[in-house]
Amino acid sequence: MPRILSTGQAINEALAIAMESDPDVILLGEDVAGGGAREAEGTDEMGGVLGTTKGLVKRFPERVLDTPISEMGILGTAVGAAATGLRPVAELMFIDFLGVCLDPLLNQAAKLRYMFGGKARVPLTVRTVCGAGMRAAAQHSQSLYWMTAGIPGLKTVIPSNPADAKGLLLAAIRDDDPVVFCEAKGVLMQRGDVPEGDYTLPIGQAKVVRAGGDVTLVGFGATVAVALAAADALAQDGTQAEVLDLRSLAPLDEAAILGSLEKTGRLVVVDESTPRCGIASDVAALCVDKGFDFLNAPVRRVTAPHTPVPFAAILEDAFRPDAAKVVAAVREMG
Amino acid sequence: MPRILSTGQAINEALAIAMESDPDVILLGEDVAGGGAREAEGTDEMGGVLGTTKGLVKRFPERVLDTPISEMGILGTAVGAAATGLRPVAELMFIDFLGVCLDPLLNQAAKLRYMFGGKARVPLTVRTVCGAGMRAAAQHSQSLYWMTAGIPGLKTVIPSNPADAKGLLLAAIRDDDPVVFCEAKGVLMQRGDVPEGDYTLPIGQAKVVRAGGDVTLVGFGATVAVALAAADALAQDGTQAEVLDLRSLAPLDEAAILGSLEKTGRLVVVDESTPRCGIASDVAALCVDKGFDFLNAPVRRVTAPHTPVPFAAILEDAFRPDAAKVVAAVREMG
Amino acid sequence: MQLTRERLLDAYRKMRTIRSFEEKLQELVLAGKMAGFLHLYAGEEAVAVGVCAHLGARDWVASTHRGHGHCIAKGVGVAGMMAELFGRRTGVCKGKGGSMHIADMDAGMLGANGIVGAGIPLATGAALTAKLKKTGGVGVAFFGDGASNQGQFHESLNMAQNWKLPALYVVENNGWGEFTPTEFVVPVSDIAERARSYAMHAAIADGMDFFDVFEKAGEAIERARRGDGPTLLECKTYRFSGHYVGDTLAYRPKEEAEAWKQRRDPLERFERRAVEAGLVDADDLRAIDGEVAAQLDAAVRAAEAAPLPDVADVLTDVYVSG
Amino acid sequence: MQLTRERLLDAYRKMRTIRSFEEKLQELVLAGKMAGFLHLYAGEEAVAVGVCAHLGARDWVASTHRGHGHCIAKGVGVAGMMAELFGRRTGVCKGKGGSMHIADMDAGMLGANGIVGAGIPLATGAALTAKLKKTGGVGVAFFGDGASNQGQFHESLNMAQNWKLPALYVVENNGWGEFTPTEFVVPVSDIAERARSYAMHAAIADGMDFFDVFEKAGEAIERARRGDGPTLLECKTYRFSGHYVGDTLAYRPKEEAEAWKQRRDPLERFERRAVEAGLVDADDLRAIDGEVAAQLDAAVRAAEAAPLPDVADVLTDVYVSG
Ligand SMILES: Cc1ncc(C[n+]2csc(CCOP(=O)(O)OP(=O)(O)O)c2C)c(N)n1
Ligand SMILES: Cc1ncc(C[n+]2csc(CCOP(=O)(O)OP(=O)(O)O)c2C)c(N)n1
Ligand SMILES: [Mg+2]
Ligand SMILES: [Mg+2]
Repeated sequence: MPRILSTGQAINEALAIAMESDPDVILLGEDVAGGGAREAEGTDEMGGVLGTTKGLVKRFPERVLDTPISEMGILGTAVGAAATGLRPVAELMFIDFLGVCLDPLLNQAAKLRYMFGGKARVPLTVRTVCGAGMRAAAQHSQSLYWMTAGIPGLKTVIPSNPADAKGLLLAAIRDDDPVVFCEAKGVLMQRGDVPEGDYTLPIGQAKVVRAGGDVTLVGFGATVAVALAAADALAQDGTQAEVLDLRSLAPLDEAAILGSLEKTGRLVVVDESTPRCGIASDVAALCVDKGFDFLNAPVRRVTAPHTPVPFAAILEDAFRPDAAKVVAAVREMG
Repeated sequence: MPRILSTGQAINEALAIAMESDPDVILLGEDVAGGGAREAEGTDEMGGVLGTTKGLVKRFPERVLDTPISEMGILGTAVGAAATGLRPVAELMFIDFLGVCLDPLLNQAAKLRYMFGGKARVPLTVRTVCGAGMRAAAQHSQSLYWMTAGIPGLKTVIPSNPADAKGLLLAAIRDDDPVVFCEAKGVLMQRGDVPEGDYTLPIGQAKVVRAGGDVTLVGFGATVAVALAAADALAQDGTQAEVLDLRSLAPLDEAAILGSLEKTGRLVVVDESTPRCGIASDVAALCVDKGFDFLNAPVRRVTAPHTPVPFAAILEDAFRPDAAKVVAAVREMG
Repeated sequence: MQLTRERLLDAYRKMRTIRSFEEKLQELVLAGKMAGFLHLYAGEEAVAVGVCAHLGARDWVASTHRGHGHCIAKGVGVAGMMAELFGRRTGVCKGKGGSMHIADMDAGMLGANGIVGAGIPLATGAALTAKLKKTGGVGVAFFGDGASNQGQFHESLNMAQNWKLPALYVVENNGWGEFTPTEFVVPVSDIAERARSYAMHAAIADGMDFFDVFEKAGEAIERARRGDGPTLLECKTYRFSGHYVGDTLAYRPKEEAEAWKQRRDPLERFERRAVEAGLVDADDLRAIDGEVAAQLDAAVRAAEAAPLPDVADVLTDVYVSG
Repeated sequence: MQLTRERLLDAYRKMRTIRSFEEKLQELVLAGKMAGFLHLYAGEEAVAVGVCAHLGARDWVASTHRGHGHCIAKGVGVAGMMAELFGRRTGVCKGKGGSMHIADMDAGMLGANGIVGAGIPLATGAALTAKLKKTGGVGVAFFGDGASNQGQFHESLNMAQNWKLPALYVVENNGWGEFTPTEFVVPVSDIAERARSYAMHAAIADGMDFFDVFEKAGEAIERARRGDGPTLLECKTYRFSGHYVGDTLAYRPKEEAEAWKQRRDPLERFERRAVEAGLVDADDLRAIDGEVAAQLDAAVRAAEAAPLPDVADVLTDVYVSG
């Protein structure tokens, strides 16, 4: 029976199920338990800076590991543990911190299997929070999933709602390849139906979340809601938008994108990140390559501008893609 | 009077000119001098692992600084030095090592000016070697310029020949913004005419290196030679290819790309890097957005496959884009 | 450096300004008038002020997510800071930086930093500039106990010692990194011990005591200016508030904080010692308290009345050129 | 662990195999028959072999760009290694890894590593697995003096000590990092000193002496298996060759290398001591030399005759699934 949970709660539930069903699953990260203080009287654990892992250390005391503020060490250790028999879920508090721990992903997790001629497997999951909107400014608001999606050997997924978060996280943890699991800030607090029990969603499959024949709006993570709002607005003018939720950024579900484009002939991709070298460009490039014959109009990318994320509310709001920008893009493309 | 120099020598010359003309220019990196051994009798400096900086420490003994193997420290220190009055040229031996030093670029150099409301400037240049072809395998052969090109606040340039290397490097050093200067392995050993004296090339401007009306081949760094070879082959069939050398990956010279596309209606972009989230996708996405009306055919991306770089010669050769693949792409697009 | 009456009053003014500034912020956030992630420095004032009392225009400071104190101590104006935190065009960073990136290059303040440990190499770079350009300046990094577990700490200190840079590394050991007690993640009892890995000079100061910090920092900075190389200065201190404004503090025993506040508040200790020794009058301090309060009220009013940034400003200040 | 005659002969065989394997490689590269970046371990054999003599199937080793010696010491077969360096399908990594990524998960060898310092957390992770899964195993990282300046060193050792992991960190201080002498970039004379930053146990061994390494490593590994936590073991050693095959060595005084080679060659020292003490016969060692030579000749012949990878293999082994 579905219940209403926040995405954070759905993630917590997925972690508990994963740990219960497999003794090799461990969690590690900064304050994932909430510090050594957990044994002091009159205190309580925190379960991560956003509370996502709360309660887990009590259920699995040996498998929820607080770490020093040492992201390179955390991820590097997690890679080594994954290659030797554990199934670690490492928390990278914000994806912005990739700056201090890219190597274990870029040059180790992603490449061990290939470099070793197929003999290694690295069943590592990295959970990380991304996106703007919390007035957290330039170093805590980036949407750097393009950096991991671009690295051969990694997978990158990003749910757009609580139920998907649960199913995708369980799939990520059980996947034998390293998976980066992105928790968009705009999605984390969102609430919705979440099925009980143990289920997974296939990594690499997008989902049509609204059907329509006039234009395809591609979103993922927080921009699915933006695309849906835009679709509502467009419907009032009689334009029926199909909304595709990518769910997985790598691998990319090319068939789903091309299938929808074939139907609509027009496509807009909505991405919270900055415009260069991103998912939006990949989707557009796919359209003009394998989807060329379907195209009736330019492919538009609604993204953030090519700037860092500003602090002031008025600037940050302007920085983010919103439904109005998507609607304008659709109208402009004629 | 032009002379024949290798790209490495042209870079060496540019560094000498930059240091001579501005006392604030310093070099730092691993073995850029060649170690403390330089004072021991019977020994000689090395000038970097590829010899590119050889001779400079003798001319500028206080301004060529060997460092520990501490890339994060090197780049972070260089950012701090740049913000406070020096004009550092830091060497990141191979771009693969971005994994251990992304933060100073991603979260510091690229963002200080914006975060500080325009009050800071970070005139930093990072020289780094990229590309496959030397049997150096997965961790010393990547073409990760897409990672820096995608970061707002950074510039990224990549010369395709010795003369351009000199002019672009001088421009990069004198630019008041942080610039990543990529030295493609395929280009470093290449020899060609290099004008004497002090000159710069504008950052952000592409160059038509071969004119043609039938198809545009976009290359940069080592793939310019690939595109030119493909153009030769195509010419034998009567297809006149225009070859555009991007020179600058960020900013991207959109006008030059669109201008050529307008002329030819068909475009292939050739990129040494892997296919996802890269320069090739950006170029294709630009074509299907602002260049939609010019397009007579799909835009093809000839890139490496979505894999790490393999070691064995037969595999590495298959990994790399070559003229035959470009010719095939042009023929296929009809 | 001599601690004249004037200097002492200035130090007190700065400590009081930090304390009152942040009390204001807390009020404003809880009242819903201010947004963003705010990390309060209250309790640690003696560290920033004790160190910065030795610094001038040629010196640079790099800070952390907990940066208000370092800004004020280094001479950044509170009006610009307050406007920044309100996200106004008149903010010291035009509203683009916010609390975690508050900075003022004109004041030699290289920025708060949202990346734990990232200020350390920045200060190292400032010290390199000072050395090569012979400015006579020093580069000072403030950072937390938690940051001493970052690779950037290790790499920077090693480089600074190799090059004998005029640098000072001030580790503010406040007993906590977010919700984790320091001893849980730092296996040595004195972080100053870590200097040995680089054969670096080290010292430990009571970070709740302005006089002790002032003295130890003074020695270190003199060393640096003399060309004798960098120092790691550990200041034992305490974070009075939660990790950020809004933190429930569920993880920390209440009594722990109470004990520190009651017995070791750096402002009270300063006052006790300075007044008892006859160096300043309590009345002078009360006058300063009043002036600071008025200044902050004015800063809030001015910030509230200041214009918001222009939406188009989102696109500016990315590059100097092009 | 007891050093039986059998064990001693095995140790000698491994050291000899490393030395001869690399002499072969150098020949092959200089003859243009082998490509790639090759970093020779010659001179440091006693370190890898002295440590790995204590390791078995449940133990893991993570290595560096200079990884041939660690592979051989940990039991990776030379035929597969040779085929790998020739880029053959029969290589231990199917020709995809090459010298800088040579690895054999079946032998508990987590790979050479082209990223200086990156093996350190990998071994730490292996130790975490051992601890949580109670395998009784240890994780061993070999790395250079230069790598001890990397942030990954600092972060990993700190974590390992916090968690009391069954880990051993073997720093091979060979006096050089590329073309730079160690003392130029490491301001402490003993890298073992750096263990203090983590309150970690430390030891120093003569890395040219198998017996000393064997003893110190044995103590450390026993500690680790007992649950008493990690050790930083510094082995003072020397890189006989250039940084890589082809290095002109212009930067290094010739006499320095000669002195080490003549007086401290680990194979010669092993032989002298073991034979003098009557532990083994010189004849046994000569027999081993011959066997090793034959084995390597066979490995070269087999590798040269082995099939190249299939071009389509460039696309395989990226993902387990999908
Ligand atoms: C690289 C990085 N990792 C993690 C964080 C999240 N974070 C912000 S402050 C903090 C605790 C810092 O502790 P410490 O260095 O002791 O400074 P304090 O907050 O106690 O002043 C953490 C983990 C971050 N901002 N940057
Ligand atoms: C992160 C990184 N930085 C730089 C290099 C280039 N590099 C390869 S080996 C080496 C020297 C390593 O010195 P050390 O750790 O002492 O090991 P040794 O070569 O002496 O065995 C360097 C700088 C690299 N491979 N990775
Ligand atoms: Mg702290
Ligand atoms: Mg070495």
